[in-house]
Amino acid sequence: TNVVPTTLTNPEILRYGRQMIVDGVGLPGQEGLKKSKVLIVGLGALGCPSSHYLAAAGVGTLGLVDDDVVDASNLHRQILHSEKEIGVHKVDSAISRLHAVNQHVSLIPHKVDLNASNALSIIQQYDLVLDCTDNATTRYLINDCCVLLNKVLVSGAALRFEGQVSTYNYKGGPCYRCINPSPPDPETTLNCFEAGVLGPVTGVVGSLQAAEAIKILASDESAYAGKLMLVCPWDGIMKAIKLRPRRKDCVVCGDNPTVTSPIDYVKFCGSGKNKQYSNAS
Amino acid sequence: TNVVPTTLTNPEILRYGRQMIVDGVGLPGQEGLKKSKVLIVGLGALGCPSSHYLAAAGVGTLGLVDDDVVDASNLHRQILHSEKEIGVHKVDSAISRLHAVNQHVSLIPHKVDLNASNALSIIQQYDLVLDCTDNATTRYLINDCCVLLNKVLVSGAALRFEGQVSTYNYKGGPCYRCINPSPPDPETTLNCFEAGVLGPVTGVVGSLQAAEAIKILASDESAYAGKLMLVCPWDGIMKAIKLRPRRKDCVVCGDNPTVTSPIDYVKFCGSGKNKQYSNAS
Amino acid sequence: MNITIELAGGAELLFGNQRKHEVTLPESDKQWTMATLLPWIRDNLLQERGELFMQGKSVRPGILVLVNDADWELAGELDYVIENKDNIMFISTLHGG
Amino acid sequence: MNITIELAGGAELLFGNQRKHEVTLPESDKQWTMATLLPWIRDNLLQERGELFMQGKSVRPGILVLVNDADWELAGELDYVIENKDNIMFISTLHGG
Ligand SMILES: [Zn+2]
Ligand SMILES: [Zn+2]
Repeated sequence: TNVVPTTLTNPEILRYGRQMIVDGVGLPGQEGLKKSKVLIVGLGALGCPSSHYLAAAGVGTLGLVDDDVVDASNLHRQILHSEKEIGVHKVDSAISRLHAVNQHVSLIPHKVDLNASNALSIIQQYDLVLDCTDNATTRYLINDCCVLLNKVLVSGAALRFEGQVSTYNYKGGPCYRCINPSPPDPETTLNCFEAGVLGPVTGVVGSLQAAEAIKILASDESAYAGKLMLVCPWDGIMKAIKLRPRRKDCVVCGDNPTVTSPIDYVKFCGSGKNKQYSNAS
Repeated sequence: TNVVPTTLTNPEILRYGRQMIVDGVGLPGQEGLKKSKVLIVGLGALGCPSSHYLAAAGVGTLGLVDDDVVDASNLHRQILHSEKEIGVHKVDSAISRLHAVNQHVSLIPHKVDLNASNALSIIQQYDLVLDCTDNATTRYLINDCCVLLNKVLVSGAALRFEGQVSTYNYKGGPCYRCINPSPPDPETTLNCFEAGVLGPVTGVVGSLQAAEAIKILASDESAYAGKLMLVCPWDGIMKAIKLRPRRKDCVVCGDNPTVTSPIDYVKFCGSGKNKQYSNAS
Repeated sequence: MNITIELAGGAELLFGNQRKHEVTLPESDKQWTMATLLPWIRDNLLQERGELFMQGKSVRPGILVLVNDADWELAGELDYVIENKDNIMFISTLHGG
Repeated sequence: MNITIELAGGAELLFGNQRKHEVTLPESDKQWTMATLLPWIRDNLLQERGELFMQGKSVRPGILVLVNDADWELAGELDYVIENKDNIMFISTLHGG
């Protein structure tokens, strides 16, 4: 029986017990998760493990953004989807699996391609955003909207056999543009379609994103803000890199921002989400 | 159409395409995965993500060892199992989910508690073993059997908000006993039942184990042999630690081994798998 | 001499749940080695019973010692001579999963 | 002076797919700085077109430079004076997911 008034039911306490006894979570932390709303942008290789662990952990509301259907070539890494979801919309597949994992979580579909005209209105409904996308254009869009709306952004990326994770716009910390002020020339960018990616590497990255989201929502502290977590499981290399602070001259989060609403990101990056980038060499 | 003779069908090549184009995998690597047999000992927090990514990657045969049923308190981390598997045997639940993810994989149930009388006969059927267990007694058992049978062991562990991964007995490298010659006094050992664990931390560890297994089976090289991979997502710390080489005086893998068959591990560790260890302080 | 002591895997629970300690070792005529550092840590930083950290002259089974992110066995274990700015880490081997 | 050059995130593809290069810099009257090191790397290690690595005096957008596991911005970027045994890392920012 509960002696402290709480919004958690007994079945919930039983379910989350093993994580609630971890220092930094506890009953207040679990309640923090329950009242939080997290937006997962992209239900591919990073969105699948991150949304799974966040649903399993009892985050109250998960928003799920994608506009794609499940393909056989996704299955080696996009672990919410199974064979019978081939051809099914990724949001529908994700909702089905996440609901089966945890009926207590509210799952909000956003079956759209996030773009400059819808991003602000979607993101503003949430407390925290996970960037689980696969192209630079969308990453700049998400970053700018998070800065404009004062939302914390936990960003992951993976390619071939390595991954990178950081938390942007956290309590005065740097944003994505502070670290990457100029987008790379699309001529020099590899992407998953060309370069491939190992499933478990995306599992590491998505899980790291989920761990950070839980920490922020449960304990009001960040582990990765101001750091770049680098994992290269194939080479047995792992590092936590110290990053620069927020740039005072950053065009979106600096002292005199010039970006005050979403811009034309396709033009800015020199490419859309077209995955047919040419190789670096 | 295939111009190189291969055991892979066209649907398989389509499915695994995104990982096959990663350097070090390729068609030979994918065929290597297909003919491999991996034993996953423990279908809990580490066994779930690792077996999922290995099945998804097209490992030909997965052996699944556990003797437990799914409990509600498992769901925050044991991601193969969903709510409707509460009360179902973990092996059955895993087989159901893994088969849905990849029908091409042979899934072999071992509904047993691994112990000194069954371990050798089970392990000898496989090429590689993943230690996804939760107690020291079984870890020493698995290690010794792998040394005795000359099997590579990819071992993961997680507790609270951190994890450790290494590969033992790889091409003359150290074994688990080389690093941990004496088991800790059970009076001083925490375990998941007491100390708790965060779901995504186990996702990181299990995914790292799967990545290493794929590397070994696809490219005949190891990333973690002789290293201890440390992840502490909660503190934003990640390190790859260089470990000692194989100890010539190791009692099981050294030049004059005294352990030539499984011993009484309960007696050796001073405890069984009873999860009711007393706390460190 | 200034060194950093790090704890992980639960070993930090023996040291007031603090994972990182910046330490200035007292001046000494003799060099500081791991053999002299361990008892100093036990007597000055440890907040639990001594036998939860040390056994005889070394650390108790279940604790792995690292010097600058490498196994101390590679550095000579107890004979290793401590240098300024060294990072000495004590990690409890995890068994959970 | 001996330094280690590391590549990651795909940047290694510009350097013969080799992720780690142990380098001995030639003797010089002037100090080696990042400003002089970058063109040296371009002229001596790079195996692709120069503009895939550098743009003007710096690295091209999309490459993050680290000095001893920290963002080079913290070390003064191009003005940083290289020291013996430094680890200089070039990481391509990943966008995939
Ligand atoms: Zn900024
Ligand atoms: Zn050994």
